[in-house]
Amino acid sequence: MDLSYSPRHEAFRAEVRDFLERHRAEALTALLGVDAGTARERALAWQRLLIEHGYAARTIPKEYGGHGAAPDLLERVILDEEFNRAGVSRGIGGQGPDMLVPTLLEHGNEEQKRSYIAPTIRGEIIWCQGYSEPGAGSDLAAVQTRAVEDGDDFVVNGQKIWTTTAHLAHMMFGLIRTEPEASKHAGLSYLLIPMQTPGIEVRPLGTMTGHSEFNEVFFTDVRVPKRNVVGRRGEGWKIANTTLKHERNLLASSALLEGSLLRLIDLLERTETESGRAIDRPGIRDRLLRLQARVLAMRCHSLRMLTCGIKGEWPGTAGLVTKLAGCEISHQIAGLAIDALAETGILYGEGAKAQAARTWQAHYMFSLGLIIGGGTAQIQKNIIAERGLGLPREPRA
Amino acid sequence: MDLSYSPRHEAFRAEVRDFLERHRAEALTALLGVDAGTARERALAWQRLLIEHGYAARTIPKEYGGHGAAPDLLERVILDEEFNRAGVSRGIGGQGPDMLVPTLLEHGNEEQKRSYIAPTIRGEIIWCQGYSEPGAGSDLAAVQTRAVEDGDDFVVNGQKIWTTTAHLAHMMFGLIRTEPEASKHAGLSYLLIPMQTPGIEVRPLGTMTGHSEFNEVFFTDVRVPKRNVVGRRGEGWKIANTTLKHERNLLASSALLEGSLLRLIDLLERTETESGRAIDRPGIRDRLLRLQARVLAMRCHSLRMLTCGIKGEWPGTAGLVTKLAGCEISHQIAGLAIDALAETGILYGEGAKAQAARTWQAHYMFSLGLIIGGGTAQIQKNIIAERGLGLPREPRA
Amino acid sequence: MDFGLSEEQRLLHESLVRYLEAEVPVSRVREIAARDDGHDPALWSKLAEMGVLGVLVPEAAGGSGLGLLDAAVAATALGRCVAPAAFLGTAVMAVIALREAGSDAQRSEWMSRIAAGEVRIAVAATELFARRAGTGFHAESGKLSGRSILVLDACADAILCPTPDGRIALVASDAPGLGVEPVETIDRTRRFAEIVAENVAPTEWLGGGEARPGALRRMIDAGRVIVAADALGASERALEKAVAYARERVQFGRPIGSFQAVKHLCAEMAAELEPARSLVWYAAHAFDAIPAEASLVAAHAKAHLCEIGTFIVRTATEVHGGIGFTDAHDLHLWFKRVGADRQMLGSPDAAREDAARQQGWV
Amino acid sequence: MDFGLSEEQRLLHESLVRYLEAEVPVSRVREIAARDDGHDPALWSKLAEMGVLGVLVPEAAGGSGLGLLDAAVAATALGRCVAPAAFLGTAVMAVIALREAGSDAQRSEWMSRIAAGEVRIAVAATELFARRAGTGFHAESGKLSGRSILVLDACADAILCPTPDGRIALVASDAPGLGVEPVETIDRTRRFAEIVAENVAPTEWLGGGEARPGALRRMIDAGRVIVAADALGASERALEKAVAYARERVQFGRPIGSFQAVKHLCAEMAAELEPARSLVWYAAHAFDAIPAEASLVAAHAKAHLCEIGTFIVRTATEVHGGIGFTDAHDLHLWFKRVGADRQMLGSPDAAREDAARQQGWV
Repeated sequence: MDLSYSPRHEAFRAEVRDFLERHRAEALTALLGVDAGTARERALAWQRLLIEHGYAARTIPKEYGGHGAAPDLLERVILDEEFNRAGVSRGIGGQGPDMLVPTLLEHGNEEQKRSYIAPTIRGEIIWCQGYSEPGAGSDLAAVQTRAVEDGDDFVVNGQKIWTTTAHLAHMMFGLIRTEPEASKHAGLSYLLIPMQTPGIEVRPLGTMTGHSEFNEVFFTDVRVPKRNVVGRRGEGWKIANTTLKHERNLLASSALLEGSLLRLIDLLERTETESGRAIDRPGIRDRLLRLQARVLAMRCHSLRMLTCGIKGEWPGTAGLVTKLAGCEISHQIAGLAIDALAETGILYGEGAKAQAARTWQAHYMFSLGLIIGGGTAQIQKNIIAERGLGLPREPRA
Repeated sequence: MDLSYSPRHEAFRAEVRDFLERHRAEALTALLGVDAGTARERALAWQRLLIEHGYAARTIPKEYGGHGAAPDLLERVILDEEFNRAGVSRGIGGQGPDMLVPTLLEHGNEEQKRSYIAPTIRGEIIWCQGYSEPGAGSDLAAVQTRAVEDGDDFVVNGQKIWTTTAHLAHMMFGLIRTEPEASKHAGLSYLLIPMQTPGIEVRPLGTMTGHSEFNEVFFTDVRVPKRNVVGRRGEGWKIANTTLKHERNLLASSALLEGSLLRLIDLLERTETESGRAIDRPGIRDRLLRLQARVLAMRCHSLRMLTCGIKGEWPGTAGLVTKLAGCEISHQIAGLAIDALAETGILYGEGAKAQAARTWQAHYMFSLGLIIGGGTAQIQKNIIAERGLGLPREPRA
Repeated sequence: MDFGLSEEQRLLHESLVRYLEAEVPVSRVREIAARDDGHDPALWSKLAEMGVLGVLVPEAAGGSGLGLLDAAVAATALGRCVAPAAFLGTAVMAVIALREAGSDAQRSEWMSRIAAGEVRIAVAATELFARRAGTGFHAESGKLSGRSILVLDACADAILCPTPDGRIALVASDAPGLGVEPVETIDRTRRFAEIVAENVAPTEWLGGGEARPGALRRMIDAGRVIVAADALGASERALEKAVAYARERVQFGRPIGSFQAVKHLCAEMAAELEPARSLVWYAAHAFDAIPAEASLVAAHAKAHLCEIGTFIVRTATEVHGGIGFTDAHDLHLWFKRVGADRQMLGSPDAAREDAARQQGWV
Repeated sequence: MDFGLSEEQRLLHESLVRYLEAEVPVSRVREIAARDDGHDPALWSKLAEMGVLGVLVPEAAGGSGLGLLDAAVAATALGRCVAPAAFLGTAVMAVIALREAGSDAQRSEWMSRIAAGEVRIAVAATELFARRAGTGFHAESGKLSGRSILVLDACADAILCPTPDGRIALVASDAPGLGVEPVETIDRTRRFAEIVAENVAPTEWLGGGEARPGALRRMIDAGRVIVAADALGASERALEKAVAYARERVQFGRPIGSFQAVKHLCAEMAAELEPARSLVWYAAHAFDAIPAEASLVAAHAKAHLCEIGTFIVRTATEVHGGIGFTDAHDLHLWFKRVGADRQMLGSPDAAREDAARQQGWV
């Protein structure tokens, strides 16, 4: 265990601080998804600057447009700390940079890596994920969207759901049934699909939050070149699981938990009635303390997992629990904030007065969505028990 | 909803009070199991007196030695209240009066009813339950103890476990495989076995509490008359489930929960350090309040279930949840008491100083045993989901 | 003598649910909820006609003269059907306040109007639980001033405004000096507002404006039981929906309800729900029949039902998987109904603290 | 720079576990636990020889000169094997107290004896968390009087007795005026006692008897991390036993571990355990390297590990079904080990209240 900062790291911190100071003007403050909207040009410029300095895509090889640095735990911590302290965006994240890029690095062919990685980390290609279908949720391998061969192309028909950013995306990485004769799991391929192809229709999907964070995507005779298969045909299930591994960690980032906890503490210290601050209420404070311990544990756990990743060690069961534990904590943090706001915790209007409650209610609902999405809590428990603890699979019906 | 006391009930209460006053001298104070030990003669006398007045075996038909009264919710509540207030024993309970007798009333033939019910409710025949085996726990229908026909007898070989009071019992009601050709569930019979029969060996079974609350019972060529089968041969599974239904309610009595809660409150109000009483500690108090609501709910629920029973109404899912909910609450009550005692909560010696902790630690462990015994929490959930909510059974492996 | 619902109470529940399911299905609930006032005159008239609005009103004043358990049965049905009806404020809290603090004339006039469905009354009770700086009411020379930041069952004809010392004003919504600003919450099936009063002349000071803290206590106890009953009904329906979905949704070649993971979630919901149902019945009965226990049991019922209700609507959503998170699927209406119940008339924490105070533990 | 155990730490854990499993299996643990003093000289010597007792003792005094993370690694191994060894009091709390408050001579003398396994030291710290009427120590003219009702790692040669104002006495167990009465607890793998001192002359007043509240704080922080590590080891083994049993036990024609009900219980245990393990490592590291966070993290680690440990040993017992409740099956030794850890050096409630105080929340 060594969390001390060597002179090299102190120098790196100074360099980062200096950078943030010098670029205060062009720095973006919001954490950016791909949907930067009207500020897109500014976001792309900021992202280019970050990559150039190695503050984004730091460990992506140079030949694919990254900074090519060796993985280093403390550098990552320093970047998190300094950017958070300055309130400055870490750049463009999301399904392209965080999920597709690692998958391509592991399974893509050279042409695919060269074509897609650089523009993706620069934010120029926006990706969406085409996995779930109405009939293929927990049972993801049951996808029915199918591709039929026609010359050098596949012709795709079917429907995907829960497709974040599909309305903005240039490309989809999807799980498509290309081998109808093969068994359920062996019949799928991992296909890269240009979203501008004729026959693709994107419809926003409203959720309980009142917003449309997701879409449905419909395919009618959509032609996709066969060279857009990642890995081999029929290997889609294995490759999709690589992506899902990255998604599970993404969905339960301990940095996000820490941020939520700090906002929660701030709320509890500020929310006041005549009988005192919310944090003075014994039941509320005890719940806060329990959550504080859990968030602290998740922060430590994330450092441990990052270390494993950097050293190339298989973390075993410990590597499989992040999503289950983290999403639950996130939901509970929001639930406590709402309780602390008491009667006013239910406000959900647009006005400034409702802002705290609205933010926490949205968080409360969306975090429940995250408990379900990316593999429900029940699926996570199956994975932990079977892949982690080696418990036997259920006999097939 | 009518919980008011009619003049008839007020008269009944006065009569009970008068009885308790008059019989103060011979009244027993502890709640009696069958193992009244050296005080056995006194206990039997007290039980006869209670039956005579209809304060025990109140609703058992007269022809089988009971009081023959119609079921009445408030009479039962009055008896509970007045006996509790006087600190006087309700008489002899346990597996004979509380589980076998209702089973015989439902499934026994006239001869069995006449032979067994009266001496059982009088405490003269002590019973033990022979269901579980080392290989048949959750999967109770997997019992292997088998009976082979020989003339008018069965010859029994095998082993039972978790047999409370087997060392004291005159009789066992057991689940025995009598039809080796039949399917798993159809091969069992419900057999009444005299414990003095040669070939029966009883060994005490030590548990984590440090005591031996249970036994193992071994059968070697034990001869049991065929007329001792209750119901028909091969109906054992159905009949045993009748008994289990009674056991599930017995294991999670709300009166016991209420008693535990009162002792817990007393403890929290009395346990004091320089920084205040245990009940002044916010985390402790909040847990107490949550448990108080749960115990109150279980008390109400038990009144509701009693009413259903008296009216002969099928309570649906509501009738299946008592054991699951009640045993968990009981365990949590003990856990809170131990936490309130803080460092001294771990004492488990014989001295007076350790008494509070010892009692609660034993309660803590034994209640975990009850969560497991009589159908684990997982089996209870299967029952609630399948029999109560109508969810489909798992496909057989 | 028995513990449970009477035949009449079962019929009331059944007929109310039958009416609501037929005439106010979720599609209609959504329409009504989308209106500014969230009010449906037809539904309201029907509730009057069925005796629901006058359930607590004496027969002499045109009501049914029934007890809080009957009101709780109605509330369970309304919660079950996420009905957009301001039952709590008008038919329960206002009636109890009138009964406990009103003059004979006030009782007779207002109660008969309530039973007839001619008036809706909101309640500005939030400041009784958590008074924030600059909120709460005070009276001066018979005029009311102050502010309440979350009025229940708003969009009404009048608002019941208690002062902290226990005086109760009934203020017309259009009274000069009164500002009413609707606020949106997660639960669109009910209406809330923020109000500001500056020297407003109330329509009535109940009982001539004498301080009646005991009447407020009764009003809150009754309100808490009814909120608990609403959460009970909503939770019960959410569980049923989860069970139905689990039986029908197929994954891995079989209904998801045949997997223990899902099955046991459903069992856990049921194991929480049924004893809690018994508690609600008892709390309602105690309000009328066992005064010594009424306040404590009401606080516990409120806290406990909202805790287990939160667990149930969350778990029911999990059983539904992604579809339960969509707007198109209706489940979230129940999720939000319970979410609002949880915070109304004292959050679970506040209700438990109240229970502790009543027992001398703080 | 990395987060995790070094190769040396893994080896320490591995070799300690290998030794304990081979030489002190549960049958042997039961024998030692049945003795009056619960002490095994051979085990103790081996721990000295392996450098475990001197893990925190400077090399100059014959120790290994390592940090609290190394001690925590050892404690995890000891908890894992429910080892009957008074590691906490002697090798951790006494050493930290000596390091923080002892004179040079005291440090060198006592630490070398500790590292060599020549002395065992109990700790009378209960009164620092919950002082009951008539308990606690005070000093007068260099003599110690008072009472402590739950001394940790008793049956030792000497007892460390702090006064509330922060003076620390080291008292020989056979000192005139000292009464030591062993007390039985649920956990027979460790020893506890009640002691009464009347004008006892301590063997040492650490640092000449100056008040050193900071030293006590450090001693408690270290103790809490070590108790958390013990609970981690015990929980980890309980989970492994549950998993092994679930793979092997057949009911309904298949291993119970193939049923989701059992499988998910195991997954829930693992999901609680692994992040908690990371927390213990961090808390131990922070004790040596991040002083600003050490006390808060120690309190959280103690409370959290004992909460999740309680959940795990209870759930592991459930997975075992009836057999886990028997004495003959060993699982309850782990159940009770965690049960004792939970209450030592501040129950989870007390540790959380401490965490609240440190952050200015109470």
